[in-house]
Amino acid sequence: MSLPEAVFLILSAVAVASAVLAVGSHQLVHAALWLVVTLGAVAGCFVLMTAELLAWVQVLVYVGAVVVLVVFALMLTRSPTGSQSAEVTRNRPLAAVLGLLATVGLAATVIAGFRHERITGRLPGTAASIGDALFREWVLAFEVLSVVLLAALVAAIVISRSGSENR
Amino acid sequence: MIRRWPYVALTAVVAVAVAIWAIPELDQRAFFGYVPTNATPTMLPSLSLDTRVLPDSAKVMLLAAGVTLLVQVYSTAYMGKDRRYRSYALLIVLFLVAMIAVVATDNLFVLLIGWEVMGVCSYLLIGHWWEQPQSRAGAMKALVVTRFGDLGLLVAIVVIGQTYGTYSITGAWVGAADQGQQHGTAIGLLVLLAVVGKSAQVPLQTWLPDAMPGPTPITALIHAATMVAAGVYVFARLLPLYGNDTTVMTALAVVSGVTMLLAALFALVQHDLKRALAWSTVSQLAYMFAAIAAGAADVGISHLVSHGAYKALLFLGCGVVMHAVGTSALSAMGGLRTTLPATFWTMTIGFAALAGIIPTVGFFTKDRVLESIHVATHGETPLPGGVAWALLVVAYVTVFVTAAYAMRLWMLTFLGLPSKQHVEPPSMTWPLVALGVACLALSIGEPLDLDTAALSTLVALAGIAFAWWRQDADLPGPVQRPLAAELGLDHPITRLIPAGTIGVARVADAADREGIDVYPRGGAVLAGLVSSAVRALQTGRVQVYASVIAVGAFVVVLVGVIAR
Amino acid sequence: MIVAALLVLLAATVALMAAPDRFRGRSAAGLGAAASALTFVLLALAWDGKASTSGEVDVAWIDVLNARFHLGLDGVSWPLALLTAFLTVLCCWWLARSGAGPAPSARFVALLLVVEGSSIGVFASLDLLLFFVFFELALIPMWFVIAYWGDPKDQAGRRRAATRFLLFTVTGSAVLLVGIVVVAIEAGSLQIADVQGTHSVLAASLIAIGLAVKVPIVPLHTWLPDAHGKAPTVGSVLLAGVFLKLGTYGLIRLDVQMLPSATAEIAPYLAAAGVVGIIWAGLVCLVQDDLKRLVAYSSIGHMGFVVLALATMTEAGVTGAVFGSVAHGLVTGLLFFLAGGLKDVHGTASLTALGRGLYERTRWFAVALLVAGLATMGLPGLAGFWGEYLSLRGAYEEGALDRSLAWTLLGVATIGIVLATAYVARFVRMLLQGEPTPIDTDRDLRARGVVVALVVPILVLGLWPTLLTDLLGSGVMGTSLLGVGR
Amino acid sequence: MSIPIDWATAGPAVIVATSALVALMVDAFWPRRSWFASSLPLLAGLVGGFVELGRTGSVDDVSAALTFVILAGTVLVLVGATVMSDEDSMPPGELHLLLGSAASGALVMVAARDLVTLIVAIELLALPSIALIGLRQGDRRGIASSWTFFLTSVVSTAVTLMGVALLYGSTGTLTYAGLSRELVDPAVPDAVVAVAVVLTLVGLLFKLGAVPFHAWVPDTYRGASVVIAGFLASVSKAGALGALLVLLAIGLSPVDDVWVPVIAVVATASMTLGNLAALRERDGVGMLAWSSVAQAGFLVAPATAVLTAEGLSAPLQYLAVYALANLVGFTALAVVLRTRGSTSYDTLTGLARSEPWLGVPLAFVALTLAGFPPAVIGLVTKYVVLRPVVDDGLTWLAVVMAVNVMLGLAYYLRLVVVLVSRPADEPDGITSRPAAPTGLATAAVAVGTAALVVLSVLPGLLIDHLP
Amino acid sequence: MPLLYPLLLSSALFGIGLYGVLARRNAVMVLVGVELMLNAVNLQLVAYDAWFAETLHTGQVLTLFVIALAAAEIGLGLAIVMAMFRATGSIDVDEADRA
Repeated sequence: MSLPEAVFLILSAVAVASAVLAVGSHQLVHAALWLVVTLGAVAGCFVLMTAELLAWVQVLVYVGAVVVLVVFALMLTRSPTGSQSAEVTRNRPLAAVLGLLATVGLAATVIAGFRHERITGRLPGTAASIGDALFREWVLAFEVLSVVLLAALVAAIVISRSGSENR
Repeated sequence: MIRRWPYVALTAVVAVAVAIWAIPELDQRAFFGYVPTNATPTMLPSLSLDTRVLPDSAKVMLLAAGVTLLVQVYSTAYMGKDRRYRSYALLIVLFLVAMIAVVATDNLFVLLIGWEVMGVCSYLLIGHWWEQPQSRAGAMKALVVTRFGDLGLLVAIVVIGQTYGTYSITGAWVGAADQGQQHGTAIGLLVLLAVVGKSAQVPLQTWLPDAMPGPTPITALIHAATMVAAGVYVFARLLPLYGNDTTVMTALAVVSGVTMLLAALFALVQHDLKRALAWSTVSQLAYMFAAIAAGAADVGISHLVSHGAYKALLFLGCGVVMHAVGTSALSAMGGLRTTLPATFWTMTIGFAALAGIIPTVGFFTKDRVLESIHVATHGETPLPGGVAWALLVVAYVTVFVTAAYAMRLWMLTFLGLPSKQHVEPPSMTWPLVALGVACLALSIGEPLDLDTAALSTLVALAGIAFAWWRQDADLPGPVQRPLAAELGLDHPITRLIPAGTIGVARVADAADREGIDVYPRGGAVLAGLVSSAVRALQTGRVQVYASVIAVGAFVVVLVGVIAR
Repeated sequence: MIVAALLVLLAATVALMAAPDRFRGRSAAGLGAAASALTFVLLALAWDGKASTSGEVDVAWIDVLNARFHLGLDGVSWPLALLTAFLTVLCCWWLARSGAGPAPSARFVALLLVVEGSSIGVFASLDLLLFFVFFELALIPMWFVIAYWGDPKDQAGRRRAATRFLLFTVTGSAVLLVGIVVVAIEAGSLQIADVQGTHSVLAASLIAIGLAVKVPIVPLHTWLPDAHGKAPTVGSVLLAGVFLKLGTYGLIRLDVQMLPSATAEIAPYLAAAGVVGIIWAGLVCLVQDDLKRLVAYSSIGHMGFVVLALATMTEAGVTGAVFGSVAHGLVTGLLFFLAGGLKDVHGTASLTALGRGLYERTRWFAVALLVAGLATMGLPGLAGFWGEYLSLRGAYEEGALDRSLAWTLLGVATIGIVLATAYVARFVRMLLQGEPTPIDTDRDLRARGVVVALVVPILVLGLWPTLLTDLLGSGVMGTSLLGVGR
Repeated sequence: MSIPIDWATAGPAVIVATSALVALMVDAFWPRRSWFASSLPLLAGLVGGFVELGRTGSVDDVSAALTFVILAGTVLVLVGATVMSDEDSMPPGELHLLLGSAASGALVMVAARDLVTLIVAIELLALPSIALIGLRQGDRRGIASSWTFFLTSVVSTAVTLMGVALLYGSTGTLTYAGLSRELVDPAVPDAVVAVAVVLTLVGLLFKLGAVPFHAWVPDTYRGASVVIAGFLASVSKAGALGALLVLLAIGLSPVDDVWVPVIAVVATASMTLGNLAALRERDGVGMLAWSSVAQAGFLVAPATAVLTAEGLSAPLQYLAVYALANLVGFTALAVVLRTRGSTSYDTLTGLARSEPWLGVPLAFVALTLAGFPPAVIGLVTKYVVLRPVVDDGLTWLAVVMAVNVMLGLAYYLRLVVVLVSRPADEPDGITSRPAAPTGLATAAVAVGTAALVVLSVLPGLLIDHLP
Repeated sequence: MPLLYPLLLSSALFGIGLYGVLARRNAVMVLVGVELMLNAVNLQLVAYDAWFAETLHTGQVLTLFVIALAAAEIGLGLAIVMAMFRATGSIDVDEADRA
């Protein structure tokens, strides 16, 4: 087992553990922070799989922006930061079964398909190479994405305003 | 009174027309020697107005027209005060027309139409007094039973049409003559079924006595001269299509033998004059069939004509008696000899003819029947010799019984002490006289076979003597009771079969209401349940929806993987 | 001519639909009768007497599907189309004259005209898709006829019966549509003449099952007695006289003529089902108390004869099927006019509730009922007989069936004739005869002309069957009817 | 039959998206808030889309036909949306931006020839839709519906993305052309491909509202503005169906053994369960919602035969009629809701008598969706979708469809009956609502109905001119 | 490095995320679950991309898009949550839906 592999396994363990805590913690703010850990660990995995640019984006967008948003949202909605008795819905047993099924099913699928393959990491995803691919091959998608972001922005504004004017 | 005469006139016109038409045909070629030449085959049904009147047809037509005219005259008195006289009289005319159609036509469908129209007319006439329960029941029974028999004729026409490619009777004859009698057994037995029903032979005999609640002139018309006789006539008419078939002839012989004796015995024990005469009719019809079975259809037709005359006379006379006494029960009669003299004398002739006493026409024609059966025992006809012998014996026994019951009825009706005074309307006695004369006149020129005549007269006299000896006493109990109950033969037809059918029908109805609907109802229930289930998921809880999506994704993945 | 006839009906329907509310009653019925009569005349003139298709119209409709607006009448469809127009005239006449039952309204008459037009369209269609469109067109109008103008005493019941009718027949026609699709794919065309001779047992079965609901063939019949029990008088007449014919006509045209070889394979099942229906319906009739339901079941029995006839696939049989359909339209139409008329007058059609002795109480009703009863039991000399006769004849010829089966069916079918006699005699005995028990709602038949107008053709066809059978001629099984003129 | 990988097909999408931006700008800088001022640019953009379509694509092209349907549907929605215009809080600029971008999302979905673009396009359709659903003012149900749609949508997107990822892992490409090339390679792992393909379809089936991805439909349609529900039922579905057809016909054509049974099962479940659930419905919008679940089944059933020419065109023809009928229906109900305050059957009773210009079109729409004459076009399209299914040998599915026609009629007829019945008494609240600008929407209803009537007489106008 | 490592990690994260989405009562926490699911997808895409080592970098490009879309989704989602909170005073999923 090489060093990258060992690091990857450690990061994986961290990611899974923190993910479980993120969805399971009764402390909402803790949960948000465990999410940061998970996302960070995944960013580490990206680095190990030569996707350097994505790792940075992951850290910037997720850890930097999304989680902050989440925490703000928690605060703005005055969500109880302490432990909450009815933290999960009645749907929980079904959710657990489905989560487990999803994991097992996907794992079985990938094991069936890719158990002999190895990643060699010959072609790193640097900013230059990704940008090249992006603007050579995926221009339409990229342009559409820009409209999506604008629309989402407006949508978010409209939605939040509609709630306020509802009173 | 006046408004009744138009119907008589109408009948008379028809009768005269028939006479003008039929009388010249009386002397034509013999009934069965005739070979027609022009037959045009058709596949699809075609009615044609073609007629083929042969001497025997002419006789039957004249009989029918004559009796109908007399009945119509008679009815002006008998039914004169009836509220529904008009429909009654018109139905009689329709009846006559139908009978003529049956007799004269050359087209099987016209024959069938006439045949069935007669059935319906008889149904309506039997049920003329539909306020009475027994009229309704008798009418319905007559209709259903005869229509059951009619199926035979219907299917026989199907078979004839298919076999010979024509619906012309003459055409079929030609076919049968050219190609031999094909499907003779099937056609013969089917026609036999039809005539057994129409002519009230065993085992479909029971409708006829139950038809007696109808007006008596109708009884005379239907049960003497027309409808029941039509059975004999049609069987004879179609004989060329199956006359050589041993099975058919044997079956016919068996039916006629059993019927003639049984019906005569039933007549012997009746306590009701009209019902006794009805059984007598059944018995006499069997004679005619016996003659046909013996291969002498013309003899059968002769007996038909003679029977038509004297039985019409007897029934009409019976009507006068009932008109006078108010009932047809023999116990209420007696001593009418003096109070109804004209009726007495004419009915005496009638009874004599029934019993076969010389010089009435009944004597001659019955003898010819006996003689023809005797001839058949020589084994030269399709009828097996043994069967012919048995039939001959039964026929002679029946002669005895017939004479006995004729004597008994005569005695019970007319002899004894006179009761109160009665009237005989002239329009009722006139037809009686006419028929009485006919009973004697028709015997003019009839041939006579001395051996048979001697034997039959002997047997008949023995029967008369027997009746005289018993007087009005019943037969010994063990014989009397089952015979009076008509051996329970009626039971299956009036009780078992209807009850069984109704029972099955109730089951079918219940199944139809509740059972067959299982699939739509079950489907509706299932649809309701599924609908509720689907809608029950719409709780408004988003995570349930998301779970449904997740579960659904699993399911469709499974479908995809399994399909792969 | 055919298009003109349909346009006349369309115009009259639109006029009636758009009519102001005060334009009602007799004038609406009169307009309907006039339009139908004009249609009748136009259809009658459309016939040029050839042994091929008359009055053909063939214009493009949907090119991609090869669906064309293709109409034409031949010896099979012409009499049925005429029957449809004729019965509708009588229905309107009845509405104007009978004076009992639901008051005729303009919309009601309009719906009747839609039913008429769509049925004529079905009979005249020579394109499968067009056939189907017309086949479906009248269903919803019929629903309204039953649900809105049906039995006035039982609103929930008539609604239920109407919905039942609709769902049953729609299921059937949906299956029929699948069958048509199969045929169209196999043969690559929607023109009946082009498709003819395709061998597809699947298609033949689907079409037969689909149409069996409409005919109806036991055990798919349970909608019919309910629908008739609750329908208004003229609704029943059209339902029995016209609607059921769509089913039998469809079986003749789409199965027997269009897919002969495939139909021959399913013919034994059809024939057996038909005969089961004859007996089943006859038995159920014996214990029915409601006169309208009784007549409805008797229809099922008659349709059983028709199905047996066409399933033999012989010339006689198919001729008999057409004859039986026409005769049934007249005879059962008459019966429903009378049974419905009684129900309109008395508010019930229960034999026991109507009481006895109608001979005395309402003579016209009684005599007309008697005549209709005689016709329905297949009395020779009346129209009903010939269908039954030809049906038996077809069965005797065997045709598509094997001998033992065919002859067994023949024998069993004849029992049905006895059963018919028995149930007719029963209702005559229960209703017409007996000690009269007058009730205060007694009122004699008003629209006597309608009855006479039906009895006359029943008699004429009964005594002159060649009037109809000659039309069918020898082309009934061949391709000549459909092939010529293309 | 060919589906060119053609950038030009994206042209209308670009034009519509741009015009949507202009609409927002106009609204922002116009002196007075004006509904018309901001709707005109979008309308112009849609018309421009038509022009662009006519310039580049021939009408035989599947994508072009879908584009046409989407554009036309959006125009109708735009006109119908005027019933909402008098609500002061309704921001017209935002509304038109969201509508335009959602429409362009649907257009891109159809034009997409790779899964990356498809995913982005799905989101472009979904995110504005979420906001549109939440736009309904003065009613908390709007925001709840929005949340429902949002959550189910992101879950299904995640599932689809997982499928896309697996597909990428199996083949190394995400363009349709590449997929169809790689999937025939025996080296691709079978099991992974099967799972991947099915998971990929989930997102599209979700947008179509097909069972078992339907749960959002009834709540969302009822919670959203009625016109927006119409948008979801027609334009959104058109995009999803188009994307599904193109994806199956080009990208996934080698693995039809996987998706044919899946589509068949989903179609069966959708038709049957949707119809059964609709049987109990007593509300106009709710009925149309459930019916759209059932119709999704009819839409995708012929897609089992999408590899044949007929299988590709039949859903389009069905879709065109279905979308038009649904838009007419929803628009009419929107007008009813504005004037009467409810779309329950009690409210609708007698509408065809009291307001025939709304009631009669609704009845005609119901018959069209049921596939019944006099709405012949509905029947013809039912025939059209049955054809490829039977041709493909899936007779059992055809019979299921046939039986479902009967189930459908059961509740469509109920609506018809409600519409033509005599009302028990005068419905309350007609006058209590403020007069709303319903003229344009009613006119749209009339035009749409007229189109349906014309098509019923001459179905060839539609059937012959779609691919 | 075996390709299976990231793939299995992805499977685990996907399942955990799904559980979070389906089970959490707090709407914000539901969104956390969504993020986990999308991250699981990203891991797979990146892993395949690295494995294929293709010049087009399809996997990484899509990952980039997914991150952007996730951000947009989360923004919109939080907006809905805020609106919901303002409308109902709660972000309890069960209560909000009954509104």
